[in-house]
Amino acid sequence: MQERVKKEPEREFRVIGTRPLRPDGADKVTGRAKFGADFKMAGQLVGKVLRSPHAHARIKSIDVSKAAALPGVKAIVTRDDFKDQGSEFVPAGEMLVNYRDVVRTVMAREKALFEGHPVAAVAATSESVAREALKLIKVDYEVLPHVMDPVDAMRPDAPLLHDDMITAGVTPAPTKPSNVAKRVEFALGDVEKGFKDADVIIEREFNTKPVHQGYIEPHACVASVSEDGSAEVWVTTQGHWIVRAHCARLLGWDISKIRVTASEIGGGFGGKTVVYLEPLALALSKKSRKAVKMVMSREEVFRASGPTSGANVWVKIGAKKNGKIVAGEAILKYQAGAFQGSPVQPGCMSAFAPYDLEHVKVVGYDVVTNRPKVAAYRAPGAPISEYAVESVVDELSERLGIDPIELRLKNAAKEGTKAAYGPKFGPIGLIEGLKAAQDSPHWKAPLGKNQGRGIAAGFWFNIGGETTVSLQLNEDGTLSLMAGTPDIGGLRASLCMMAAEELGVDLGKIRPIIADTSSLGYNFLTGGSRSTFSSGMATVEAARAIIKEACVRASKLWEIPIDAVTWEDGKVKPAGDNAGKHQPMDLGDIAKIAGKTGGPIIGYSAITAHGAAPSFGVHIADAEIDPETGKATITRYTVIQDAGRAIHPSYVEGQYQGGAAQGIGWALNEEYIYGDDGKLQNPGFLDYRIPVASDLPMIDTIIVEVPNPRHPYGVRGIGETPIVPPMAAVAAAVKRATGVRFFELPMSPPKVLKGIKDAKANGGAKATA
Amino acid sequence: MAKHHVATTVNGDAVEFLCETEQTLLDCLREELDLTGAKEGCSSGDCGACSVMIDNRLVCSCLVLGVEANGKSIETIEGMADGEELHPLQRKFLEHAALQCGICTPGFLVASKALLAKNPNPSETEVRYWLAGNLCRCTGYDKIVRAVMDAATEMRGA
Amino acid sequence: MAHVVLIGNLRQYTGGVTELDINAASVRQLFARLSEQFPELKPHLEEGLAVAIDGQIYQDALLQPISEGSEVHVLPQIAGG
Amino acid sequence: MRYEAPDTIEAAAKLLAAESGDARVLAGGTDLLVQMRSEILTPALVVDIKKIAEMRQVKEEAGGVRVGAAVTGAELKEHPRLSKVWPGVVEAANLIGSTQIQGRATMGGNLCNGSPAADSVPALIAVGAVAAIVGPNGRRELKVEDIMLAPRKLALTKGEIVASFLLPARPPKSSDAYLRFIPRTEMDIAVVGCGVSLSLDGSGTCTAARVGLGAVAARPLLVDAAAKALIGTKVDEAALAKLEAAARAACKPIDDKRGTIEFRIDVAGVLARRTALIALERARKA
Repeated sequence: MQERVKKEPEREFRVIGTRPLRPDGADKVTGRAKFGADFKMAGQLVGKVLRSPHAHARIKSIDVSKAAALPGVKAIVTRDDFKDQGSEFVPAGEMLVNYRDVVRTVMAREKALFEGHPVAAVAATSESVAREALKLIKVDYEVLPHVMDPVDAMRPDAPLLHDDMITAGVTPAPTKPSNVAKRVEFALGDVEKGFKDADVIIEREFNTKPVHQGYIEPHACVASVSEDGSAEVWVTTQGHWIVRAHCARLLGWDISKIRVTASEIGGGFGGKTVVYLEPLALALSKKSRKAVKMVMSREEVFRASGPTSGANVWVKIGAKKNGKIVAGEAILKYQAGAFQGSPVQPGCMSAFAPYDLEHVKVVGYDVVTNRPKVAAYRAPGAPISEYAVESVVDELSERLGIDPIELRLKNAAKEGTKAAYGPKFGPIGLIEGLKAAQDSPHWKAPLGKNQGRGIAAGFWFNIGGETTVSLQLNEDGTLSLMAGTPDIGGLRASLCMMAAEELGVDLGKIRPIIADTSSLGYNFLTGGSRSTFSSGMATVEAARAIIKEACVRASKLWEIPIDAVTWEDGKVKPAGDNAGKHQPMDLGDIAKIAGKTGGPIIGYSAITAHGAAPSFGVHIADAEIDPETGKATITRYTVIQDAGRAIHPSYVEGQYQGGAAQGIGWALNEEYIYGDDGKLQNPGFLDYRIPVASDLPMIDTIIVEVPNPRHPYGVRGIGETPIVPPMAAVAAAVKRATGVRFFELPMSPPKVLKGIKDAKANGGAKATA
Repeated sequence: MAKHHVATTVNGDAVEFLCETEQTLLDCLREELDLTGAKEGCSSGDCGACSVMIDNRLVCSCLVLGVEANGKSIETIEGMADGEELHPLQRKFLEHAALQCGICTPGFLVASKALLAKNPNPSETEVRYWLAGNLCRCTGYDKIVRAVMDAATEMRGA
Repeated sequence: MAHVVLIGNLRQYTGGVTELDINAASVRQLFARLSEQFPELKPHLEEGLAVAIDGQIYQDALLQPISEGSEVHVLPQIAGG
Repeated sequence: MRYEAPDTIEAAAKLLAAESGDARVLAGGTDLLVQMRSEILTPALVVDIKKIAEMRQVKEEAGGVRVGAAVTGAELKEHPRLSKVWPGVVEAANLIGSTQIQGRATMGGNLCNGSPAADSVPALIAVGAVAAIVGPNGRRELKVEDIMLAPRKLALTKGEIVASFLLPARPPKSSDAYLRFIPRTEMDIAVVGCGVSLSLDGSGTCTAARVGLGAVAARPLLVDAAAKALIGTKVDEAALAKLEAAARAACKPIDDKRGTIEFRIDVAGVLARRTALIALERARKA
């Protein structure tokens, strides 16, 4: 079922809101589309990475002499090939980056800090020679004790990853180093006072495991550095300008020397916003003076690319008997992996965002552990903290005997609500979403034996950022659109639709591409649910620039003042009869005269997009539990979310459904499993269990449309919010199906069965599995 | 040691290539024949992105040695469309927006075609179980399943 | 005058001050005034802080005007996946 | 690495026996290629046995059926008689991996890969399958339950190949079933697997039964006590309770990434009961 619920009467659109075929579609269904590993350069070498077998070890020495002597080996790089970077936080598109850590993530220096940490890279004439060479590299390790989980890592006696790490955000500053990189705190009002007024207080502790984005396409790139130092990189990434910035910094090259082309990208979800292979490939190419291709194996993707944090979360919520929440408090301990930078800050800021609260306090800790450095994953940080808060809200609704939707409606944030992270919300669609859930056939449907139904809300900020779009009017009146935010799931379709709507031309007349870093101005990456919002805004500006210029050319040709011409239904016309009789001209006519009236016509927009608006979602999940095995099956699922306005509803629905599926995996089966030796035991899709087609039901969607007043077409970001509610919604469904509440993810069969048995044993007492 | 000489048929065309014993059929299609439609998502048979047909049998080409292809008939995504005419499955995948990033799409299409050849009128459950070996991380499978069932209806002329 | 609220950890650099009124017509001016008043806050203002002017969040927007009587929150930047 | 594809089983056995380095049989390759890619195995010789006619056929023999060890799961499913008479064996073989894997994976490979969790093995054990083994010193026969000794360890000597499985004739009113537990609906390795085969007399009393369990010990098990719980009963509640207990008592599992000891023991009982009921239903209709 796909539905749409509109706040305002539908504006009349010709293209927006329809469901045309995507412009990049044909190549993707015929196998012609070129993804990261599909690109080939003449004479290219194969690059491979030697990785640490230890979770934590001092690297005493690296001897590459035997490998270098192997016929077919053309270049080897180690820590010695990358100059060290000082500890300094610099804005590099994606939040703040400390290049001291980036250079160490790409190639270990003093220590290997996680199993899979790169220690050397080889370029050779063939895969088999490269593999052979890796075996010949001798690394002398001094193995050190490791620590894997945030709570352990915070203990005073825990093994130290960085002996100079002094916790930031604590006054007075600690004198001793620890694994706690940062303490953050967000507070509104006075929680102590709030809790005093509460009739009911619920306090719970939750634990979640790291989960991987699970994109099906492994990281891959080809790099080629010519003798004059100019470099080409072909790579699968969410942000090729970010790849350029990082590579230039790590290699000490001018940005202008590096041209990065984004291939088609086979999924990212935040995981392709950082560099792993690219600087290595460039360094190997420079040394070997040949093109170097590097592709990660699936095992490398799991061992060495960033999942999102596992965490320990404590939540306390107080409410009146009537359901009004009077105070909320939480402590978040997020593991960052080997280097600081977990998403604990957005986790703190979003934890209570769906609610209108007077008194809130959230404290977060960014904790390093001997795991791969985390990378962004869809609404980074929010799914973990909101899972915990929503689970307590669900328990509150049971305790107070108030319907979970009613309880949320009583406390829901709306326009003007002071968000728990400070500022007031503009127009938002949470209440509309909750009401749509209440009215949905799913919410009213009867349940079968061993089935339970859960509901949860979710929030994400969404962002804008630096964006450039170029729209060229071709000689025949067709248009070429160049955008710079990689298209992960239908962006090119949405951009063309917005341009066609503005220009009154057929969609088929516009051919979009994702331009390389030398052909277009700077673009921040595809992330933060910004691409349709920001590149859309720039596309509209570029289209309007073309219209403006078209009017100028017509006025010149007709020899009438510019204000005597007007643009209507895709044509330039005389504004009125007094402007004289002139044949209206469409873009085709304008294109013909462009050269003779001043030259080519190009609409260009280079902006920092502002006005991004948050998107709230509400998910309903039905789970059926096999009481004898503890296995949960999701039997029905509905996603309700505010899109602002859906440009191409099919791809909005796709984001809702895909986020829900990832969340269901997170809730039920996905987890990193490490042995006591600090080695990952499930680095593959066999035992890292993402949902398969037969695990899921159809996922119904209801698109709520409360337009964002700051976007020409009312667009909000929508990509990230869908992964926020599922864990709590599924947990609530499991609770209602079994009578047992679980406080740990994933709710895998052994845990659920044990919970059910323990509950029976202690006469229905709550399990704390 | 010397490479193996392999003579096979790919999408109806006779082709020959040389490969090392270690090379999988997927490696050979992508590197020796430049047919990059089949993707490597895991190289362990868990994701289905490398799905191809060998003698009308659906397999993961990452779990077949290139040398095993000798004398066999192989069909890949590159051979699915009939000239300019997309296969109904390809069309339905586009109409239903059954792809987001598109990396898994060739594997899903090859596997779905094999399903409809065997079972022209599959139930939703049959589609889901047949395609359980093809991972998609973007779509939640909903639109893929709808596209396959819609294509089946069209192909049955119903 | 704009009413300025400092969110999260920022109070550590302001000797505990979280709310104050400042005369500033733009984000640049606001940051300049804040830096004069709280030198410890300066580096953080230079790298990666966002503002919300009457609820609307701005990142990298030094030239954004601030109108008389606006409520301005200074908060960490948001990125995303 | 050498690759050979002989067309007789004797030739294959000779090649394997003659290789001084690591020599591996390539059937479906769905385990071997994965282990080669991750460099768990680096064989000097790979012998592809799919060109050996004897190993690729399914043929009637003494009222039973002899299944070549290199027949794929998909082929087993398509065979007209197998699914009718040995539904448990076919459904077990068809649980090995995805549709794609079905096009390649074989019961011989599933057994000789030496995993205690192999799906087809408990089902073969349940129906009393006997493997024909060919080696440099000729042919011999081994009951399937006697072939795997421990993880990756088989009762085969160098050069020996499992050529085929004889599924022996069963009296009328006999059938079998196989169930496994996995966290998802597909694509996982069995956390517990159970095969049950039983025969009924005219009165519906169980006259013969065999129960095989997988993934609950270092090797797939034939559980006599579980069979005894059924024989001589009408497979009523009391018998099923005994069966559950016997199945659980036979488990010697480990804690690993796929399940806990406690969970495996619990679920072994649950599956034994559920599998027996399916086999019972089928035997009544047989």
